[in-house]
Amino acid sequence: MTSMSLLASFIPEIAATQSSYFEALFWYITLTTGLVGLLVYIALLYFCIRYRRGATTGSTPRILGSMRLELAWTIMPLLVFLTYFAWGVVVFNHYAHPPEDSMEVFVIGKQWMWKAQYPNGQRVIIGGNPRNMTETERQSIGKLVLPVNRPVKLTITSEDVIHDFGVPAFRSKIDALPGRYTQVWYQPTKTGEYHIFCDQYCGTWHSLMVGKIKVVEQDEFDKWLQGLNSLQSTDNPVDGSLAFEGRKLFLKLQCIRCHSATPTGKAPVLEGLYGTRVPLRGGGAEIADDAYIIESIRKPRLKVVDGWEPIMPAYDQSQVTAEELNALVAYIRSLKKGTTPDRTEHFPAPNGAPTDRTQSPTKPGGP
Amino acid sequence: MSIAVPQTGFAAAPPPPEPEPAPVNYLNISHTIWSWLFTVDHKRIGILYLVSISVFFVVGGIAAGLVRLNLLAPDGAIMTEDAYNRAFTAHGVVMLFFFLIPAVPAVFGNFFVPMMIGTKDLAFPKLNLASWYVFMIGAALAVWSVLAGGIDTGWTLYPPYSTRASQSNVIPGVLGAFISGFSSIMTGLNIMVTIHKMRAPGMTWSRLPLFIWSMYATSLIQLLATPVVAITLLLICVERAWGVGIFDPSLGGDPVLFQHMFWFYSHPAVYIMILPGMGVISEVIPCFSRKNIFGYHAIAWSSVGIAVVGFLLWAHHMFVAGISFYAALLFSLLSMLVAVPSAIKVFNWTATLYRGSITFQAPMLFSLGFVVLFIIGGLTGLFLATLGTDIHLHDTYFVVAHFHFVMVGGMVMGYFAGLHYWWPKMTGKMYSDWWSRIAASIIIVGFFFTFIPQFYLGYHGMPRRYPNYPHEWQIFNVMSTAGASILGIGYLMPAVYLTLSLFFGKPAGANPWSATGLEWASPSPPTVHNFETMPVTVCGPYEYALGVDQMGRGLPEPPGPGGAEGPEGRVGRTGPSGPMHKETEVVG
Amino acid sequence: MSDPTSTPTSTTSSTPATDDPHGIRKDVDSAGQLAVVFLVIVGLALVNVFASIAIGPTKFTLPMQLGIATVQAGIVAYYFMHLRQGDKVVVLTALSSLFWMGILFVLFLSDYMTRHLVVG
Amino acid sequence: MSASTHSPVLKHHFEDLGQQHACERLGIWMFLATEILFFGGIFGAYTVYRLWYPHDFEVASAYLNRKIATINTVFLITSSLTMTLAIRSAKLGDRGGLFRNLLLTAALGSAFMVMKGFEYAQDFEEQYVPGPMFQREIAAANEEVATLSPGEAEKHQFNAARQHWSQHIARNNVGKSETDSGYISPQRVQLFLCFYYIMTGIHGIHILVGIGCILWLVLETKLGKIPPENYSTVEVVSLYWHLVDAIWLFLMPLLYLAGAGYGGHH
Repeated sequence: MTSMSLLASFIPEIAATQSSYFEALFWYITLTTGLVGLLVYIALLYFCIRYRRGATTGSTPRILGSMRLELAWTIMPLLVFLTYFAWGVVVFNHYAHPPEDSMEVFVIGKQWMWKAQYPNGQRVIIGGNPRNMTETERQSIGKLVLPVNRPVKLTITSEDVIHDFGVPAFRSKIDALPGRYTQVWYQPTKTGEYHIFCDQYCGTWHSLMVGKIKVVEQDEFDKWLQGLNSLQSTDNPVDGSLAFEGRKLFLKLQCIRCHSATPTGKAPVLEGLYGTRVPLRGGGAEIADDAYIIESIRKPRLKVVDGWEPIMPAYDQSQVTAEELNALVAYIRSLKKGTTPDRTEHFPAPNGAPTDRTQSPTKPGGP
Repeated sequence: MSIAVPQTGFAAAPPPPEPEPAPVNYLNISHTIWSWLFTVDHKRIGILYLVSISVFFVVGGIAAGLVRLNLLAPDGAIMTEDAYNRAFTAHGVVMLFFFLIPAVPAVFGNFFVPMMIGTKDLAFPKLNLASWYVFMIGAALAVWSVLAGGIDTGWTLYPPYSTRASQSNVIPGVLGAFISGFSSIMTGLNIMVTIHKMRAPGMTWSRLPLFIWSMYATSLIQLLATPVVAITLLLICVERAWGVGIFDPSLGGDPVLFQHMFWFYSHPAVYIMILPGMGVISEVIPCFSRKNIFGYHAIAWSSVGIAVVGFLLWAHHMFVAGISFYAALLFSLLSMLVAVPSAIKVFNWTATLYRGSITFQAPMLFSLGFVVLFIIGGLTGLFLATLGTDIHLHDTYFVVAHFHFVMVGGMVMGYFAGLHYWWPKMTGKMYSDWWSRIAASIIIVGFFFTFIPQFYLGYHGMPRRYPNYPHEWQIFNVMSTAGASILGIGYLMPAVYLTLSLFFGKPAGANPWSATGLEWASPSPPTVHNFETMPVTVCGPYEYALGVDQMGRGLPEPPGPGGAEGPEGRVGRTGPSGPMHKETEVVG
Repeated sequence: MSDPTSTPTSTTSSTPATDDPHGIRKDVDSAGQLAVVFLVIVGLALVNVFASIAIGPTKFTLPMQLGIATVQAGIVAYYFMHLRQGDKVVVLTALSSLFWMGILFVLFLSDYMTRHLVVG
Repeated sequence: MSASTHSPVLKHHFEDLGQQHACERLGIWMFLATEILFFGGIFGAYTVYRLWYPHDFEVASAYLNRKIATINTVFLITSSLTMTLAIRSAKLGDRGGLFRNLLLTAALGSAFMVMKGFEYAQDFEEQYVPGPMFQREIAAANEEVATLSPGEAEKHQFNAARQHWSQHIARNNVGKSETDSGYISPQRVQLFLCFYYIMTGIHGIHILVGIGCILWLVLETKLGKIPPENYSTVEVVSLYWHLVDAIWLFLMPLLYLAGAGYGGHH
């Protein structure tokens, strides 16, 4: 066994683009620090043997120090450390920027499982302790299946305490925070199964909040998706898909009353909105991506589209849960020209929906 | 720099005659239990602390043993997940708050700071006693909460888990840590004032022993960081007790704010734990290599530098916790700075050995162990301060191994070095040279076996605080546990031979190591007021080459390779008959 | 931090005067001065209250309020707390506590003020 | 040892009184430094949220009793003056003056606490306390205006049991959503109240401790244990007292004056 292959067997599986970025930096630091450490060890060992009491007259010189040496071993390490920092920033920056064309998966952590939702509405429960799951949750325990060589962006939040979604093979880790959305992305480079761990201590079954990522070829991935939910290629997404759930919500929450198909409505048309650049009131513009749409539902009047009145009410956790939010986003993403439902459809208002405001004569608008 | 040493006067000052052990010393002046419980003598209070933290070291050690045993099997060898969570929390809380933080400052700081700067006592003796009682109250509360059901939040107490989800005794445990924090503040305040205002004549700042410098830096952190965690822990209690709080996202709060406030203390706190150890090493290495310390000012100011810079980089514990991208950049950059002063210290210690006359009694072995292990602990810290690598290594066993190399490999080694170095002074008795060397060697070996495998596990992604783990990692966990058992045996040995030395040990003599510090000028064990006459300092702390102590008196025989009383003791002696008038040599 | 050149205190302790053995009476406050200081602080306090009510919540209100409070605290520290008589180390202690509080604020805000910036 | 050390006040381990006084002064100042960082922690937390929710915090502050706070400010500053005069008397060996000034200081401090007591009592009466009390009250008020339009809400006569603050918040929020500039989030008002009670509570405890120390000084004075050489004992307590005063000088604007100018509530 050559030293190279020995080293190779020592390195954990490299299954994503980030992994190689990490390894390069990791080994750069390991070798430089290892070299310095080794030199100091050699010096220590040599001094301890060469200058042991038995081998000396015992009369030692009065050496107080050396400014030149002090400067040397102050400045040189600092410069080396700064190279770590600089390289670290490059890698960190790579981690921080998901490509535009990333496939999106929503992940919600709760004690003690991960709930993943695919754009087509398929849900997977990852890991967790069956003992504290509902029957339906137990039914849908599975793996997070991802296509190989395609960037995937995970939007992560938590329902209770802080968790952390960690995938060693992808050298990736991000906290799942209650009440906030964090993002992480990878591009798997290799098919296979990889560990998912919860890396932030979250209670009794913290160590069971684990699962597997299964990276497969693209076509196998598509087959797998359809295996559970058939995706028809019509404009209106059908039953079961996340987008369809979103459509039902869109009507149920009466978003349609303002966001109608006609530009004369009280609010912007949402057809084909996703991914476009929307001009903002008071200057500036924003790409209508998931983050923006989520924000516009939670805090509608933060970034109002230019030319429209800020009249849309905010929807908080009690009115639209994190999961429903994902459904709405999926629906808006799927909205193509002429697919906005007819606004005469009527749905009962949900509990908590601010219907009273919409009926108030003095204040126009509302949902 | 050269120290103004009056070249006359040494020849005139023969090595002091070995003083008779004083008939009355701080130990035998009275034997009643009350004379200990109500003492205001800094030496007795140091002993009180020594006894207390030894107990907590055992408690925390037992918890650690349970944790390691449970990890023998991938699904938990001996206990349930709940029990495991309580065990590692107990280990963390007890070891950090009730062993590592008080270990050196409260024991050797209390005992030796006044003696090393040549004064009768700390500035506020009553406050000093109060600090011990406060410490014991806090400790009692925390240990009680650990035993009566336990705490399962981990020592980091992150909300909302600690405030809403956890079903365990969070509040008493937190209050215990909160209360003991005040004892830490009192000790730090006492030591700082003493160093500033009560130094003996001639004891200028540049003549202070480096242990004093490190205690000064430590006290600085204790004073300025501890109160912040105090208020933070208070807020956790309020939030948990009344469900109204300021970290709870469902109340509009931000859980990450807790992490900021917590690490503002808890990162500097790791320097509270390591700086005193560095101070001890800076005393021991010159003594056992019979050399002036290399780069006195560099080591002294690097201590202060660590204390100050240590406040600026807490958020490197939070790179993946949802802080802003730019804050992460800033904190990573600042984290790089703190590695420099630590490196300076290591280089200077190593350089001190150059052309020395080195012997390897237990204090020296522990000190060399400190340097060897601390190098690894320090360098692996760089992986965690670097953004790109921390993302993967954060909260894995890599972190666990890293801080155990610093805390245990560094601080505990330094603690044992100090214990073996000063034990003769504190008790007047000499322990078994042979057994102490064996113990030191066993501890170093056991330590490597315990924590090197954890680097591998962490690099492969094994998360912290996991009682269940994938089977492919079992072999490394077994190795680690095996090492831990060796380590455990190593730690038990000093307990035995040190205790035995109290009854059967030979009288140590005032200056068994032929050391230069003022603390060795008084008999062993010291008299009640430390010094009969106020000692006058005439030179710097480490004039081993000249063979004079800080009062300009010649040094007695240094212990030879055969130990403190071996026949080879004469080989390579420094001291009055050695070369007295040496030119300062320049290297580098 | 500490000043390595400063000499030990025991050599610089106050030299006894005949009538005032411990140099205690040499820096007694003048009652008149204290009264003036007192009036200034109370005045500032009232100014703070009424100015705040008059101005109402604008973006200048908070800085003004804290500015006045800081001046008040400064006066308290300098005259009432005898910072003007305190030795170097005492002043250093007072300043360093503020400096460390500054660290806490600045680095807290380094996160909170930049969280919502778009990552470039 | 200098000749000036044969004083009963000198503790055995000090060289001379100069050293003893220097140690005591430096010691208390270092303690004050820790106090500053102790309050600094919660001030920092307050700053974060104040910057996040400026409007809600200002409104919430407007419902506090600014009159009592102002009076209390004057009390505390005056007590600082008397405390300083006490040191002066101590240094001059004027036992009567020392006694009077200390007593006066303790009295002013107690007056502060009494007023604070009234203030807390009033807040409780008005249900202005974070937790279930607060939530029940605001829920009831919202209930009343739930079905009204802003116009109607303006004219709506609230049930007499409703508190002024809940009426104001409920009326204000009619027809508004969370992200409206004018919207007042009860949740954040509650957050402000947490800070209000924790900060004033901790400060109040400090005042009580201070009063205790001063009363102890009063006793010592009566027993004649505070000769001029021992003035530093008085100074130590006074430094603590002044710091507690100085902290109040910041609590005042942060908690009570934040909402000044909304007026009308008190």
